[in-house]
Amino acid sequence: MSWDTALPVLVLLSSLVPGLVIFFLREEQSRVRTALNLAGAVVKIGLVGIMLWGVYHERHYETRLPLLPGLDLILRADALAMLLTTLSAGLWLVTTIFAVGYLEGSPHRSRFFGFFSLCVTATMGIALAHNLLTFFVFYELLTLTTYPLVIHRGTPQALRAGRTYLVYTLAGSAVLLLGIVWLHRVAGPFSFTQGGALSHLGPQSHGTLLVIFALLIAGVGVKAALVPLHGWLPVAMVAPAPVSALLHAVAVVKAGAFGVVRVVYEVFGIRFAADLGVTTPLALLAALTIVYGSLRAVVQDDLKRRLAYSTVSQVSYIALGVATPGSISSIGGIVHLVHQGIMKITLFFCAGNLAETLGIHRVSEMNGVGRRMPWTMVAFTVAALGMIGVPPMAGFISKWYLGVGAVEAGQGWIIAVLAASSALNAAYFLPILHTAWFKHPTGEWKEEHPRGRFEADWRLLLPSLVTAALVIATGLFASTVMSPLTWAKLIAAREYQP
Amino acid sequence: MNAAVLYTLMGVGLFSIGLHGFLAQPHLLRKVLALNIMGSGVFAVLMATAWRGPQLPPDPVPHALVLTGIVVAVSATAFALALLRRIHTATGRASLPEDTAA
Amino acid sequence: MNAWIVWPVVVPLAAATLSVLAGQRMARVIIGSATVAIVGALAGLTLQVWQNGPQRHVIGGWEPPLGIQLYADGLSVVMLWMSTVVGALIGVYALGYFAHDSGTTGTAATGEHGDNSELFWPLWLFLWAALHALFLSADIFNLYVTLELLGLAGVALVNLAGGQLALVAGMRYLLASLLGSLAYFLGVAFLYATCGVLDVRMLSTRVSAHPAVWLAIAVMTLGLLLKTALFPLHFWLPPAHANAPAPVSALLSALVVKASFYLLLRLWFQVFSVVLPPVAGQVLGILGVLAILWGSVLALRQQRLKLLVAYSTVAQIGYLFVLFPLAGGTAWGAAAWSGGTFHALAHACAKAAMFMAAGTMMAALGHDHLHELAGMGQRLPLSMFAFALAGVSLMGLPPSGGFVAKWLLLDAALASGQWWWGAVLIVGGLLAAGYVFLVLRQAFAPLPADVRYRPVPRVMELAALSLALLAFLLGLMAIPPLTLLQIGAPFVGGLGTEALP
Amino acid sequence: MQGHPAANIPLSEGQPGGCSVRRLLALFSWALVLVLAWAALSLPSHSPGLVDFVHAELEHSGVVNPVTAVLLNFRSYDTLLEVGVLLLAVFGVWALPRERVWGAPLGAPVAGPVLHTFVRLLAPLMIVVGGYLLWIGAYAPGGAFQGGAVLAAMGVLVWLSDLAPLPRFSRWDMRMALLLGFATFLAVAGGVMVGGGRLLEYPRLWAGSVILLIETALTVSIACILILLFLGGVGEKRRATEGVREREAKQ
Amino acid sequence: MTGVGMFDVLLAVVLPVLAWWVVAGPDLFRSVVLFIVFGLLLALVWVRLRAPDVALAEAAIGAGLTGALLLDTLGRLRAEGWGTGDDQRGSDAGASGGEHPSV
Repeated sequence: MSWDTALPVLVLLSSLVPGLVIFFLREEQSRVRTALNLAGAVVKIGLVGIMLWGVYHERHYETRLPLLPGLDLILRADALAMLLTTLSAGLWLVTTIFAVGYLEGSPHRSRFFGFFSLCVTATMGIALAHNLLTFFVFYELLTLTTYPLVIHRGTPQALRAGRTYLVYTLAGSAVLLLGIVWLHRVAGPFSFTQGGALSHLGPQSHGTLLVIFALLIAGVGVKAALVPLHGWLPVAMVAPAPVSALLHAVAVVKAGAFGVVRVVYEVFGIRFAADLGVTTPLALLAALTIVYGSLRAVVQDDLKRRLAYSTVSQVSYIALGVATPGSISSIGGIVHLVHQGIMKITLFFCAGNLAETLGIHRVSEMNGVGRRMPWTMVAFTVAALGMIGVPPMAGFISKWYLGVGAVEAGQGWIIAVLAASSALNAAYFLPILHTAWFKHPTGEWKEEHPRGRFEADWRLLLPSLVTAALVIATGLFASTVMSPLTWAKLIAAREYQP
Repeated sequence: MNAAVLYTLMGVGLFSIGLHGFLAQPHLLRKVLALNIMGSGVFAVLMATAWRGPQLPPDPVPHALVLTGIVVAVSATAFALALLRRIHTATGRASLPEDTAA
Repeated sequence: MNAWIVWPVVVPLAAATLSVLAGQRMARVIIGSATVAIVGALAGLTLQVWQNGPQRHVIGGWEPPLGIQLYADGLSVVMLWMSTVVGALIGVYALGYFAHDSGTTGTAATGEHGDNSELFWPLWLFLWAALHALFLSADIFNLYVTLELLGLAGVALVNLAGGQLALVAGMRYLLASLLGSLAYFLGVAFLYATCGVLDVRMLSTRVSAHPAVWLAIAVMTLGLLLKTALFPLHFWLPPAHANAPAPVSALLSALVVKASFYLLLRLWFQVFSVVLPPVAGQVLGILGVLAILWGSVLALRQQRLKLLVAYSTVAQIGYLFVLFPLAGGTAWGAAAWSGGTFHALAHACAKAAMFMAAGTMMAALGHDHLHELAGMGQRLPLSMFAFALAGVSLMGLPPSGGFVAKWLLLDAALASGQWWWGAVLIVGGLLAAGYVFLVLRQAFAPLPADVRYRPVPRVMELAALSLALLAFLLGLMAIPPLTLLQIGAPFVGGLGTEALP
Repeated sequence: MQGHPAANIPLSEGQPGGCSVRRLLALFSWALVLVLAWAALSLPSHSPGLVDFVHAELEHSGVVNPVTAVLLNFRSYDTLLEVGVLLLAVFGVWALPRERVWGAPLGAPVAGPVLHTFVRLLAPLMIVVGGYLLWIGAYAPGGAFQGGAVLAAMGVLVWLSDLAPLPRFSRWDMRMALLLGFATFLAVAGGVMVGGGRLLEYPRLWAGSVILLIETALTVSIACILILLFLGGVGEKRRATEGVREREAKQ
Repeated sequence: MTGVGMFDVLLAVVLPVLAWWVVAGPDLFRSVVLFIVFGLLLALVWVRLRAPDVALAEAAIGAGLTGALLLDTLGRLRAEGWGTGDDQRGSDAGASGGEHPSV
C-alpha cells in the first residue's frame, strides 16, 4: 500500500482510532481524553493539508476495498471532497476545544467524545466517498453515531428528540438505499464522475431515472433538511451546543447538502439532470425551503431554535445554487457549503457560550448581553451579518455568486427569493443584535459562572473568535489561491466542461 | 387392489386420524399418543412400498428405515412423557395453557 | 486422511461421549480440543471445496442409492462455518453463564436448578453434531434422523432453564418439532414409494409431476416451515426462545431454525426445482412478508427483552423466505440466492450476540423487563454495545452483514421487476430499527439509584461483543463467503450489477 | 421471570377451542384423508425400490439378514445417529428439573413373593433370549434393538420386583455401559478411516465380526438406555423424602 | 395381483378404528390400553408384509416399551391427584379419586 492509497484511510483513522480508544477511558481521565482528541484533530488537519496540496497538484489519492461483488468501497480525494474534508477537519479542532470547555464536569464524557470522533470519521468518509455505495455506508454511519450525541443528556425530552431524529433519518436512508440499488440495476456499477455518469443511458430509461432522482434527493434531503423533510432539525436542538454545532455546520446537514451536490453533479450531471427536467423542481423546492425556514426563524424566541430554522433556510442555498443551471450559481452553491459551515458554527458557539456562561437560552433574555460578553457578541455579530449577506463577509460572496448566476441563467425569480431571504435573515438576526448591544440588562443574569480571566471560559470563547475571523477572511481573501471560492470555481469549471 | 395399496391407504388414514387427534385433543398424553399413531401411519406407507407381492422378497431398505423410525419414536415418546410429568408436577395440569384457556 | 468432510460430524459426537464419561474439568479440555479440531477440519474442507468444487464422501464405501453420501458445496461450507463460529462463541459464553448461574437463584430458574447445567455440554455437542450432520447429509431419510436429533437436543436444552415457563415452552417446542419431523417423514415415504431412492441427487433426476411427489413436497415443506417457525407456524418459537437459558436461546435462534431453512432450500432448489411452479415460491414469499410484519409489530409490543428478541427472530426468518419468489430468473437468481443465504449467516451472528447480550443483562439484573433496563449502558456498556452492533445488522445498515444481504435481495427484487418485495425489505428494516432502538434508548436513560445489580463474568460480555462485531463487520468481508456460496449453487453467474451488460 | 407468567402468553396465539373450530378441524382432516388417499392411489404399483441393490451387495455385507445388512452396513450411518437420538432422549430426561442427579431416582418397587419367584425364573431366560436375538440378527429376524428391548424388559422387571438395587449412574462403569454402544460404533466408524478408508467402511473380510461387535455393544447400551428411559421419571414424589437413604440402608 | 386376504382387509379396517378410539376415546386409561393393542396388531401387519424384524421391534418397543411408559406416566398423573384431565365424562376404568379441577 503506497502513501497515496493509504492517505484517505489515514484521514479516517486519525479520528476513528482516538474515538475507539476514548470509549475505554475512564470518566476522570479527562487529560488523556483531551490530548487524544486534540492530537487526532491536529494530525487530521496535517493529513488533510498534505492531501490538499497534492490534489491541487493533481495527485490522486484513492483507496479501494471490495465490498460487494462488482462494487468497491472507494475513498478518493477529489476537489469537491477536499472542500468538505478541509472544512470538517478544521472545524473539528475548534469544536473539540469548545466541547471540552462546554462539557467540563458533566457525566459520560468518554461516551460523548467517542461518538464525537466517530461522527467526524463518518463525515470524512462521506466527503471522500467516490461512489454511491461508499457514500451510503458513511451516511448511515453518520446517522448511527450522531444519535447517541443527540440523546446525550438522557432526559425524556432528549429521548423524544432522538426518536424523531431516527424516524426521519432512517426513513430517509431507506429511500436512499432503494434509489441507489435501483440506479445500480439500471446503470451498472459506476463512480462519481464530473459531468455525470448516466448520460449514456438512452431515453427508454429516463422515466425510471426520474423516479430514482426523486428517491435519491429525498434520501439526502432529509439530512439536508429540505422542506418538508426538515422536521428533525429544530427538535434536535435539545442536544448540547457542540453537538448542534456539529449537526448544523460540519456533519449532518452538510452531509445532506453535499449529497445533493454529488447526486446532481457527479451522478446525473448537471446537463443530463437539466435534460431530464429535474433541476427546476429541485430549485423550487430549495427556494421554498429558504423562504419557509426564514419565516419560521423570525418567530422563534428560543435562540437555538431560531438558529436551527436559519440553518434550514441557509443550507438550501447550496441546493439552490446547484440546481440552477450555469457555472456561476454552481460556484455560489458550492462555496456556500463552506461559508455556511463557518458562519453557523460561530453562531452556535456563541449561543452555547451564552447558555453555559450566563444561562441565556432565549432571545428575550439577551438584553444588554453585549456589555457583559462583548467578544462573544462580536463574533456573533460578524457571523450574523455574514448570514444576512453584508460585504465583505463570507455570506456575501455566496449570495453574490448565486444572484449573478440567477441572472446569467435568466431565472429572475431566484433573485426575488434571495432578496426575500436576505430581508428575512435581517429580520431575525438584527433584533438579536439590537437586543444584545443596545438594550439595557434587565437585572442579574440567571446563572453567572465566568471561568478564568476572560468574559467566559477561554475554551468557549476562542473557537467562536477563530471562526468569526474565518468568516471575514474567507470573504476578504476570496480571490486568493487556497480560498473556498477558488476551489468552488475549479469544481464548477470542471462540471461545466464541454 | 393389493396389499401394498391397502396398507398405504391404511397408513394415510392413520396419519390423518393421528393429526386430527393431535390438533383436537388438549391432553398432552393424548397428543403423544396421536403422534405415535401418525408415526405408525408413516411406517405403514413405507412398509407398503417394500411389499412386492407374496412371491418376491420384500425390499429390506424400508424395513430398516422403519426400524430406525420406531427407535426414534420411542426415544421421543419417552422424552415427551418425562417432560409431561414434570409439567404436571409443576403446574398441576397436563395440557398446554392455551388449550385449557379455551 | 483428507476426508475432512466427516470430522465436523464425528468430532462433536466423540466429544459428547467423552465429556459424559470424563469429569467436569476434563470435559472442558475435551470440548476445547474438539472445537479446535472442528475448525481445523472445516478449514481443510473449505480449501477442498474452494479448489476442487463440491466434495462427496460415500459412507461405508456403499455408493448411493444403496448407501448414504455426505455432500459439501459452498452453501454447506458457509453453513458449517456459521454453526462452528457461532456455536463455539456461544460455548465460551456458556462457560461464564453457567459459572455465574450455579449456586444462585439467578435468571430463569425457580431456585431448584443447578447441577444439571453440566448436561449443557453434551447436549450442546450433540446439537452441534446434528447441525453439521444436517448440513452435510445428502440422503433424505438420514436428514430425517438429523432433524430428530436436532429437535430433541434443542428441547432438552430449553428445559435446562427449569421453571414452569421453560417446561411448558419446551413441551410446545417438542410437539411442534415432532409434528414437523413426522410430516417430513411422510414426505420421505411418498418419495421413496415414487422414486425408489433416498439420495438427494438421484431424487432430483427422478422426480416428476406426479400426485405423490406433489404431496411429498407439500408435507415436507409444511413440516420444515413449522420447524423454521415461518408465520403463521411460529407460535412455538417465542416462548421457547425467550424462556431458555441465554446460551440456548442464542443457539436456537441463531442456528437451529436455520437448519430446517437450509433443508428447505436444498429441497426446493436442488430436488424439486423441476416440478415446482413459480407460484409456489410466491406463496412462501408472501408468508415471509407476513412474518416480517407480524414479527416486527409483536416485537415492538413486548415488555420483556428476551421476548422482543425472540419475536425479532420471527420477523427475520421472514427475510429468508423472500428468497423463494426471487430466486427464479437467470439474471437475478444468483443475487437472491446469495442474499437469502447471506442473511441467514448475518442473522446467526447478530441474533446470537443479541441473545447473549440480553442474557448478560438478565443475569446482572435478575429480570429482563424492558422498562427497568434504564442505565444499562453504564452498567454493562460492552453488552449494550454488542446489542447495538447486532441491531445494526438486523436493521440492515452498512457495513453489517445484514446490509449486504439486504442489498442483494433488494437488487434481485428490482431486477426481477417485483419491486414490492424490496419495499417490504425496506419497511422491515425500519421496523427492526424501531424495536432495536426501543432497547438502546434505555441505555442512555439515567441509571436508577435503587437497582440491585450483580456483577457478571467478563467472558460473557466479550463473547457477545465478538459475535456482534463479526455481524457488524461481516459486510466488509462478504466477498469470500459470497464466492463460496457460488460453488455448487443452483444459480451461478454474476452477482448483482455484474449481471448487466 | 417466574413472577410474570402472564408476560409469556403470546398475543392472540393459541388454539382456540369451540364448536366451529372443531368442525373446521374435522373438515380439514377429511380433506387431508382424501388428498392423502388420492396420492396413495396414484403411487406406482411397482415401486422400484432398492431391493436389487441390497441383494447384489448382500454377500459383501458380512451378514445374511438383509435388514441387518442395511441397518448396520449399507445405512449404518443412520443407525449411528439413531443411537445418538436414544442417548439424547436419556440426556433430555436427565436435563429436566429434579432429575439432575446422575442416576435414576428411586421409586416404589412392588415387592411380593410370587413376583420374586417369577422374575427369578424369568430373568435368566430373558437374558438368553436377548442374547439369542442379538446373535440371530445376522441371519434371521432379530438384532441389537430387539435384543436390547428384551434385556431392558428384564431389567425393569427385576427392579419392579425389588430383586436388585437401582442402577446408580454416578458410577463410571454404569455411564460406560450406557455409552458403550455409541462409543464403540463411533470408534469403529472413525477407526476404519485410519487406514485410508471411508467413514464406517468395514474391512470386507471382517465385516461380520465388526457388525457383531457393534451389535453386542449396542445391545448392552440399548438395554441400559431403555431401562433408564423407563425409570427416568419414576418416583419423583418419594425421592425428595425418604427414598435414597432408606434404600441405601437396606444394602 | 392377489394376495389381499380377508385378514389384511380386517386389519386395515380395525387399525384405524382403534386409532380413532385411542385419540378420541372418552377414557385415557382405555386409550393407552388400546394403543398397546394397536401396536400389537400393527406388528401383525408387519408380519403380513413379510417383515418379521420390524414386527419384532414393533411388538417389543412400539407396543411393549411405549405402552409401559404410557401406563407408568398415566399412573403418576393419577397419583398426583387427577390423572385424566380431559375425561370430564367420568371414566369407568378406574380414575381413582378422579377429582377434576376445573379446566
